[in-house]
Formats: sequence, C-alpha cells, structure tokens
Amino acid sequence: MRAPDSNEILLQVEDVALAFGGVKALRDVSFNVRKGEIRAIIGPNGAGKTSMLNVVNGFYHPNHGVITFKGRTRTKMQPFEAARGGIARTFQNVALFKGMSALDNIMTGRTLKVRRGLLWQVLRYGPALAEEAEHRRKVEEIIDFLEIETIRKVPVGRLPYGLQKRVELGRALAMEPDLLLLDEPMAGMNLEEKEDMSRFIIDVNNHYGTTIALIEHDMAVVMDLSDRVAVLDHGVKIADGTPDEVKRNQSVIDAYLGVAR
Amino acid sequence: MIALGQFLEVLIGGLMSGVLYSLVALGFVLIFKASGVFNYAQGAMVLLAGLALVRALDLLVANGLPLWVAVVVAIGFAAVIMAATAWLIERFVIGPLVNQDGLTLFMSTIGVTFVIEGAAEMIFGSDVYPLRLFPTDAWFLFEGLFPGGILVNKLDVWGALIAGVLVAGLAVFFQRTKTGRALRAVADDHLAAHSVGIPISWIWFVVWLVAGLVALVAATVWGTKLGVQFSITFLALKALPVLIIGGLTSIPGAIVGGLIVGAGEKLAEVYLGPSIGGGIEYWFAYVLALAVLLLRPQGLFGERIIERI
Amino acid sequence: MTIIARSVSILAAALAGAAFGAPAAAQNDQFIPILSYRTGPYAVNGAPYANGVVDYYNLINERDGGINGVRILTEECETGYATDKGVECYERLKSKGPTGAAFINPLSTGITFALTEKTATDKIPIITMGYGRADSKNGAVFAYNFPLLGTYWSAADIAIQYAAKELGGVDKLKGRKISLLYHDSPYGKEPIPMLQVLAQKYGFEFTPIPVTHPGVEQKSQWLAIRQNRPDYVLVWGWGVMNSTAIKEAAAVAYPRDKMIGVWWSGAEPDVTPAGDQAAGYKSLMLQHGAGKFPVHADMEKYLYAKGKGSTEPGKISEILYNRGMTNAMLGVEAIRKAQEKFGKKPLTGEQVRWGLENLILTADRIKELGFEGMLKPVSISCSDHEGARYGRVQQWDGKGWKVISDWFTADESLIEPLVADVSAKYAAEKKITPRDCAKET
Amino acid sequence: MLYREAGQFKTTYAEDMAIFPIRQDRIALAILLGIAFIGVPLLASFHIWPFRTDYLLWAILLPFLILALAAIGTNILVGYCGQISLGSGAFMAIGAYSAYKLATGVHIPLAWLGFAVAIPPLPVLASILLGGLMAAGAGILFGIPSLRIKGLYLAVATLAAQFFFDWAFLRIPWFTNYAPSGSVNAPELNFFGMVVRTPVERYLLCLLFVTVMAVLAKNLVRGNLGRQWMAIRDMDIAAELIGIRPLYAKLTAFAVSSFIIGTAGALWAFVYLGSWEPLAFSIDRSLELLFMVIIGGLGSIMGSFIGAAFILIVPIMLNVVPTELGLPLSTQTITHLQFIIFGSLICYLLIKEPHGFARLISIGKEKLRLWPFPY
Repeated sequence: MRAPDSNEILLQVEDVALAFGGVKALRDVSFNVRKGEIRAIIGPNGAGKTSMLNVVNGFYHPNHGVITFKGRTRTKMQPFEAARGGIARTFQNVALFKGMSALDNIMTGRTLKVRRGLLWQVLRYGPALAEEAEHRRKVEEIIDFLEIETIRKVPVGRLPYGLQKRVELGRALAMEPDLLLLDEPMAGMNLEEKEDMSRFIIDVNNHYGTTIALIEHDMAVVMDLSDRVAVLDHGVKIADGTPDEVKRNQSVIDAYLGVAR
Repeated sequence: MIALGQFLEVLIGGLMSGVLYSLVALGFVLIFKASGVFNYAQGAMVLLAGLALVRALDLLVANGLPLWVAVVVAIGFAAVIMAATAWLIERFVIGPLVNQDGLTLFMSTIGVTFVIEGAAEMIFGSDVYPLRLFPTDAWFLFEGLFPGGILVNKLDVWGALIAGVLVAGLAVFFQRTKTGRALRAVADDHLAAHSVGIPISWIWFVVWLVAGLVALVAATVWGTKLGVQFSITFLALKALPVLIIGGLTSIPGAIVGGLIVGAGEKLAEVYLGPSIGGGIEYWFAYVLALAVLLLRPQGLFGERIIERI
Repeated sequence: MTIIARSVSILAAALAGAAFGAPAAAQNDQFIPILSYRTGPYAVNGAPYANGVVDYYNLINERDGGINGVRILTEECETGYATDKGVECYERLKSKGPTGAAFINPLSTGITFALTEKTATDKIPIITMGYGRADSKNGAVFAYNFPLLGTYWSAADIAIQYAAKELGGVDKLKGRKISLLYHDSPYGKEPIPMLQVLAQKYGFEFTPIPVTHPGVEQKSQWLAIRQNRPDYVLVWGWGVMNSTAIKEAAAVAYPRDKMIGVWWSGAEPDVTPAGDQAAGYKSLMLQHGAGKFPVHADMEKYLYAKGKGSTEPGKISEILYNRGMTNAMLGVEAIRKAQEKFGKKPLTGEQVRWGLENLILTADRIKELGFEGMLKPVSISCSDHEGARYGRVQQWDGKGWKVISDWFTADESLIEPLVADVSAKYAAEKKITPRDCAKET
Repeated sequence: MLYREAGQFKTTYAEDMAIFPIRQDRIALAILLGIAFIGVPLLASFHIWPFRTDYLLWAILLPFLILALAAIGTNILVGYCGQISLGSGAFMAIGAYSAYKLATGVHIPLAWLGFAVAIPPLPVLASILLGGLMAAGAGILFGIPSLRIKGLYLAVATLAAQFFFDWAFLRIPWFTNYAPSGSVNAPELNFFGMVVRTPVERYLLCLLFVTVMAVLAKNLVRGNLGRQWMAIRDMDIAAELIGIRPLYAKLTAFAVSSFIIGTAGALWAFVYLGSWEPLAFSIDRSLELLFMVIIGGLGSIMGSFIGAAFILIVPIMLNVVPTELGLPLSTQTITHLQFIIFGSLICYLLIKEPHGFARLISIGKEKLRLWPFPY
C-alpha cells in the first residue's frame, strides 16, 4: 500500500510565522509533506517543532503564512476542523483522558465517524447499537494491531508511560486520518520501547497507508524511519532533505552541537 | 438638581456598601491566592469572629472593665479563636486534601462552613448580639446645593477607611515580611516553595489566620451594621461576585470589584428596579460578574489563565 | 467498605426509629407536634416563640395534670424556617402518639402553604395564629386551616385604620403615599391584595417594596424611600430584616414613628439591635403585647421555680413568648372543647378540628385561664376560622413597648369579598366543594 | 467466592457493552428493582413494617427518588462533562414553573401585535416533560458562557442563573398565575385518566420516571456522546484536537443535564411538594445537589443514587437519632450538633475518598472478585 514515491503534496506550509508576545517561535517556515511518506521535523529543544504542529492542526493561528492541506488553503481554523479534515495527532506529554479506560480513550477517536445523534444514542437500540458495535469492532482491530488487548479496560491513568503512548497512538489511528502528526513519539522511552514504537509507526504507514509527520529532537531515531527530514532551529528551517543529506548538513551539525551563531 | 443629588447619593451609598462587601471578599482572595482554595466558609468565619468578639465584650463590660480595655481584650480573644480555627482547618481539612482538585477543596470548605456555623452558635449562642464600635448615623453633605443634602452613612465611611488600611497593611505584609514573601512563593508554585524549605503547613496556617483576622475586621463593621447574628453568613454570597469581577487572585481587585458591584447594584435597583418589579440587586451583581467574565475569563485583575498542550 | 457498612447500619437504625418509633408510655397521652426554628437566620425570633409554646404545654401537665387528665406529649422538630424541612417534620410527627397529631402549627407561611393540602388529606388541623394564608379564614373551603386571631388582611386593614386615625380621618388618606417594605416570600406578599383594595378605596398611593431573604441589605430600598418620602412605611419583615430596616431608616433619617410594623415585626429582638435608633418605632399588636399577666404567675410557680422552664425567667414577659403561649392555649382549649363531645381521652386531629371550629372563649373564660388583658373574646365558626380580628398599636420608647392606641377591628365588609373571591379560586383549582356552613353544627 | 466472573464469556461486543456485564451484578439489580417496584408498594399498601406510617414513603423515599434524578442530571454536567454548576436549583425551578404554566394554560398577551398566544392546559405528563425541555433550553443558554469561562469561575457564573431565576419566579407574577402570595399549587396528577393521589402511587410514579431516565442517561454516558463529555472533562484541548467540538459537547451536556434536572424539578413541585414557592429551589438546593454528586461519585450514575441517599438521609438521621434514643438534648443543641457532625462527615469523606462512594464500591468489588486472595 505504501507509496513513498508519490509526488502528490498532501500538506504545504508556506512562510508561516508565529510569535508569542515578543518571542518568535516560527519565522517564515515553509515545507511540505507528500502523500504516503513519513516526514520528520527535527531540531533541538525550543526549535519550534511543537509550535509547528500546533499551527498545522489549528491550535495556534499563525501571524502570517498559508497552509494548504488536501488542496484547500486556509489561514485560520479551529482544531476540530483540522480533525474533521483528516489530521490526527499525538502529544509530547501524553494527552489522554485520564478518567477513562484505554478502550474508551480509543473509542473517542471514532467521534467524527459517528452518524447516529443524541436521540438514537439515548435509546441505544437497533441502528444505534449496531453502529456502536461496528465502531467497537474497528477499535478492537486497532487494539489488536497495537498489542494492547490486555489493558483495554484499565483506566489509562494507571498505565505505564510507554503503554499510554501506545493508547494515544491508537486513539489517533481510530480517527482514520489522512495525516498523522506525532509529537515526540519516543520521548522518555527506553530502547526497547523505542524499537516497538518505531515498528508501529512503520506498520501504520505500511498497513493503513497513513501519511505521517513526526517530530523528534533525537536525530538517530528518525533517520531510519523517515523518508525526508526537515530541521528547525530557533524557529527557522535550516535544512530539508533525505536523512543522508540532512546528516551531512553543516548548520544542522552546528545546531545540534550548540555552536553559537 | 434634585435628580443629580439623588443620583450622587445612590452612587456614593453604593460605592460605600460595595467596600463593605470587599471586606469579606478580601478573605476569599487571600486564601485562593495562596492555596487555590475557594473558601466558601469565609462568611461563617465572619460570624464566628463576630460572635467571639461580641460575647467576650459583653462579658467583660458586664464585669465592670472600662470599655476600651474590654474592646482590646475581646479583640485579642477573637483573634485567638480565629487562630485556633485556622490551625484546625489546616490540620484536619486543607492539609490532608493537598493536591486535590479545586472542586473537592471548594466542597470541603462548605463542610467547614457547616461545622463553624454549628459550633459558633453552640458555643456563643444563636441570639442577636448588638455591637456598637462605630457610629451608624449619617452625614448630610452639600445641603445648600441639593435639597436634603447627600446622605453619607458614617459607618460606611468607617468601613471604607478600614478597608483602605487593611489593603495597605496586607500589601506591606506581602511585600516586606519574610512570611509574606514566602506566601507569594507558595502561591506561584507549591512544589517550588516546598523545595526551598518553607514548611507548607505553616504557610497555609498563616494564610488562614490572616483570612480569619480579615474576617474579624469585617465582623466589627458588619456586626455594627446588622448586630452579630447568623444572617452574617449570607455575606459570603454577596462577596462572590465582587471577587469574581476583581479576579480571584487580586487584592486591589477585591476593592475595585466591590466598588463596581456596590455602585452597579444600587443604581440598578433604584433606577431600573421599579420598572421591572424591584429586588433586582439580588441577581444584578451576578449578571454583572458573568458579563465581566465573558470579556475577561480571569476577572479584571486576575492572573491570566494560559492554556498549554 | 467499612464506611459504607457503618453508614448503612446507623442509617437503618435511625430510619426504623423515625418510621415507627412512638414513645412507649404514651398510650393515654395527647400528642402535639411542635415545629420550631431555634437555629439559622430566623432563630432570633423563632426561639422565644417556641419557648412560650413548650412552657404552656408543660404548665398544663404540671399544674393540671394534663387536659382533663389527658397529659400532653410533645416533640419538637427544627424546621430552620425552610419549607422542605418543615414538610419532613410534619411527615415525621403527624402520626406519632396514640391518635396522631392533634394539630400542627408550622410557624411559617411558606410551610403553611405547602401543608394546606396534606393536612386536609390527613385530617389534621393546621393552626396559623396571626399568619398563614388569609383566604383560609373561609372554613367552608379550608376546613382544616385556622388562621386564628387575625390574618394579614386584617393586619393590613388595621394598620391603615391606624394611619387614618393619626392623620385625622380616612378622608385624609387621599393623595398620601404609603409604602410596604416586605419580606419577599408568601408571608410578605400576603397583605398586598388587601392594601391594593384599600388604596383604591381611600385614594392613597401604594408602593410595595420587596426585600430579598434574609434582608441584610436594604440600602437601596431606603434610599428610594428617602427620595420618595412616603407618609408611612409598613414593615412586613421577619428576623434580621426588621432590625436592619429600623437601622436603615435611622440612617436615612426617616422618622421611626411613621413606620408601622406588622405584629411579626414588633418584638424585642426587632428593636434591640437598633438601640436608640429604634425609639419611636411602631408596630401592630396581635391583641397581646409584652408584660406579665396572671398566667405568668403560674408559669413561675409551676415551672420556673422548679427549674423546668425553657428560657431565662426574665424573658417570659417578652412579646413572642407571650404569643407562643397564647397559641398553645388556643390549641389546648380546642382539645378541651373537643373532649366535651368525644370524651376525655386522646383525640384524633379530625376530632380536634371540631373542637377548634366550635371554640368560643368568653371574657370570663379568658380570665379563668389567666389571659385577661392579653386577649379579647374569641368565637370560631365554620364560616369564620379567624375567630377574632382585633388589633392595637404599640410603640417602642427605647426601653420597652408601650400600647399607644385603642382597639381596632378589621373591616369585615372589605375583607370578606376578597376572602370569598380568592378561596373560591382555590376551591375550583383543587376541586373542593365548599361545605354549607349553615348546615354545620 | 460468590462474586466471580470466571466462566462468563462474551461472544459479541454487544454483550460486552451491556450496562452490567457481570452476572452477579445483574442479579443484584434485579432484586433491587423487585424490591423497589413490588416489595415496597406491597408493604406500604398493607402498612407493614417499616411502612406503618407514610413517613418513609413521603419524607424519605419520595424526595430521595426525585433528588436522585436531579443528582443524575447534575452529575452529567459536573461529573461527566466537568462543568461545575451551582445553578441546578434554578433549572429545577424552571422545570417546575414551566410545567405549572403549561398544565394550567399559557396566555401571553402580545398587545402591540393585537393578538395573544394561548395554549390550553396540557396533560400533566406532557407538562412535566415539556417543563424539562424548557429547562434544557435555559441550560443551553446559560451553558454558552462555559465555552469561555472555566472551573470555579464558571461555577460562580452559573450562580447568575440561580439568582436570576430565583428572582424571576418570585417577582414576575405571570409565572405564578398572579397568585397573591406567590405560592402556587400543583394541578391534579392525572395520567391518562388515572389520578395519582396516595403516597404509594406517587412513589411508583417517581420510581418509574427515575428508572427510565436513569437507564437512558446510562445509555448516553456509555455511548459516543458520553465519551465526548468525558474527553472534554479530562482534557478539553486534546478533545478538540481529535475532532470533538467543545460547543456541541458542552451544550449537549448542559441540555441533557438541565432536561433531567428540570424534569426532577417538575416532579419535586407536582408530586412531592404540591404547593411551592421559589425558595424550594434556592442556592441551598444547588449546593445540596453538588454534594450529592461529589459524595456519591463524579461520573457515576449509581453514585448519584448513593449520594442522594447520603445527603438527604444523614441530616434527618442525625436529627432523629438523639430524640429516639431519648438523649436529654434540646432541639437547638441537636440541630447544632447535626451541623457539626454533618460538616465533619463531609470533610472526612472528601479526605478519605475524594472520588466518592462509587469509587469505594468499585474498589470493594475488585477486592471481592479476588477474594479470598489478597492479590
């Protein structure tokens, strides 16, 4: 299913700038994501990576710049509109719903696919029940895929960090997104967990054909994973290209070694 | 001219009685600022302080002490009672509930309210006890300019003066004293304060004590106005919109909020009330607070709420 | 789990107790429930009243050994002046004792409204002396309601009569301004229709001014009064609202002697918090006032000398204490009357209702009871559940209440049409067929 | 060993999605419903212990059922959707007064348009449900600020609704059909020709309402909408990023919650009080409901019942026990003690188990499942 060579642009970010008060988080950043690829955005802490994701899915509104997603251009939109457009994401510090079980957390990802309204749900009978069971079946597939069957009814607050990250990925997958944004999916993991997570990311990309944009500050992890890498530093894009190209780029090396400019 | 005189009279009266609400609201702000607890018991604390004060005062006067001695001793006694209350609350309620969410803490203070109301009335009696620490008659200003003059209640002026002194005192306490600065540190970050070696339980005791003393000050004014009695606890509900408008974390905000609420509700009642049935000051302050929140969700002077992900 | 287990066991015990716990040695006693409020915002006024009620029942037991030998058994229930708690108290107490409650005395107009239908179903009379719903004077519709000695419509009429007398005649009312400062509840609203009728008839300008419960904040009301300058301000307050009204009046320099309180706004706790500022304040009297009468001598002898009184001996001459006592006395006399017909044993509420409806207290009988000077003759009938509608006016001189007027009688011709009209509406709403009072014996 | 789910296999997702997937729970529920629907009415009709008098029905069970319903409504908003509301009392009042107006006929003279809107008196059942709908409408209106205002600030903002409606029903005579005292009487409780009068009938009526609405509420909270509410509660920003519209989720929570509370309000007025004034729905009622859901357990339908029972019964119990035991305490002392003990008990419970009785029960169940092995 994977189509890494496709040249169809799914997401185009052009000249996006974002400032909080006097602090400039992003300065005229442009890059694109091709359909079906795994795209990484890397950079040291405070480079503006998370801000970039927040802009893409509508949580922050850029001061200027244009974002084109699936051919539609917009400057301002609400996060749920981004979700409806097919953008899903995970978060750096795990943003699960603490009071709910793993299963329910992933089921929330189906929200946009639910067709029966309030009155049907009240009755929970006939078509509404059938629909609920159908969503449940889809979610169970994802649970199987992520190998978290045993913890499906455990409140997520009680799960270890690594599993929480997996549940969060499951929730994003349940949305059946066109573009999946992963915010430091391996942060705080040990090597084994990192390997697991890398495997899931590749499998998602292979199995569902989902386009993935992920951000990481750990360069090594993403190099094997991604098709193309963009590097941000202090809100500026300093490099963009295949992992090999980026690895050799002098300004990237400087940024990572902390050379003062 | 008559209309202007009347308007000024209502405006001034409103501003003044707003300051009296601020006296109660200040206690709320102190506790919220330092511990994030929305203290519903502030009204009950005013009742407790007032009862302790007036009962001690009556007893001492009945035993032939000169009035000024009696007042000083009674205020001291009431302060001790408030200290004991603060210690009990910190030790048995707020301390054990540390790190719970705001709603749980809020509800626990309603539990505390029940306990204080029951205990205060059980120990000090449930009658009405007159308190006369301040004059309660009125001045009539500018009688030459407006027929009948502009009425200003002396008690209100006293209340305003006391509120001013109180705010100044609190400012000095927070800026200049070691404990006060520690309080600010706690307000910013519980853990941080803990790590620099300030015992958090001591800090919270001090906060509740200061709020208790503020309640005592409010009790002297409100006790003179109403007589010390159970109804004083209803002041808590009058103070809520005041501190919401001012912002839960701002001491000057409590004063400004009081002025806005007082003037707003009195003007609304006198000029708007008769045409729509009267009694609108009952909700006017709350609707005003709602409107302010819609424009500024953290109140006029509150700290900005920042959302992160 | 332990918390739950413990809670459940305590709970079961308590509920079982409430559901069927009748005191054991009660088979020959007459049970009378007492709804009172000794805590909360209205405790200041509720407590002395309840003391009077309790003491009078105890007096009957101590002095007379009961009503014709039938001892009175009481149980007090705290309502806090809250309607829902009052209803719960009523349900808890209505079927206690061998025959259930003889009558109920809710001491709150709100609770009275809530209980009116229930008491009729349960056949327990509801005595609301000097309060309650004014239309319930009509016994043909309200068979079980007894607003004894004066309703708020009578009170309103008497207050206006007094004002007219002070001004020099009813014709002088024309063009005057009279405001009503009232507790914003059924209690405070009751007099409004009557005052509207009176305003129309005498041509004065009537302004109702609501004060929100509990009435601690009245500044805007009094600033409005100061600007409007009414000739009289009637005060229909309760609890803290009364003393606050007097203080605010003083603050805006409204003359206290132009304020006329209803009889619930004219007791010691209403004026003492205001100190000297209360001097000159006037209020209606529900017949009686403060002071000691022959019955107080018995109180002191049989209860207070033995340490069985429920308050301080110095407080038994207070107005609300006296009112509680009077109220209890009327109930006791109704039971006594009913015993004439049904025998000297504990009676049901239905039987006591008959006693109430046929109760006639002559001046001689009142003297025998030791209430001479507190009460004028009372005569209750099917069509008149009020029994008497007299009032006087008293004035606080800074130290005590002084009676300053002669007796007034409420104007039947004005009240009766209003009673007929409003009670007929109630009957229609509740599908009650009014009794024919001519046929009642 | 009795409480085991071993051997109970689910073969379809629908089975696993049942309200009580464990058989023992279903049996317990069936027994409880049997007692409530058959046992209690039977005992009460024959005045058998503990129903020798009406007290238990009138003063405990009836208010318990109605307040439990209101608590469910409050729990949907506060417990499931995380929007703290101190205005529940007002929504009860809206339900009660709307139902009253609809049951007695609505007449709105629109003088400037030259005609009047007139709705003839509606049947009681329709009035009660429409009363709930009116409350839902008001709930939506007063829920709009929740999009901007959060936490305790929102709580105080909802007080605006509380005080405004308190005032409106007190001051606007139209709502009370111009009753001179402002106190209104419920219409005859006529349901399709059957008139509900006795305590047993009233009890059954309320029980029916509560059971049906509790089941429907449970359906909602375990469906997609319930998950949306909980998502908003737990992390509103993340919820928005996965496609949950805060506007829709919050306002449906306000609407559903207010509908249930409004219906409870109409029942409270019509079935329990019979005659009422706005004070019956004051701020105290709002706080009481909030206590019920917190003590019972936020985000638990069953917790609402337990909380309602606790908050309603404990004060009464504290009041009754000393008298029944014959303790020589004055009414005054008993009431003060009642305040002190009740307040302390609330603080104690909040400290011991901030998640309420529902959490205690689920912990207990888990232990029971493993019993007699501690792990």
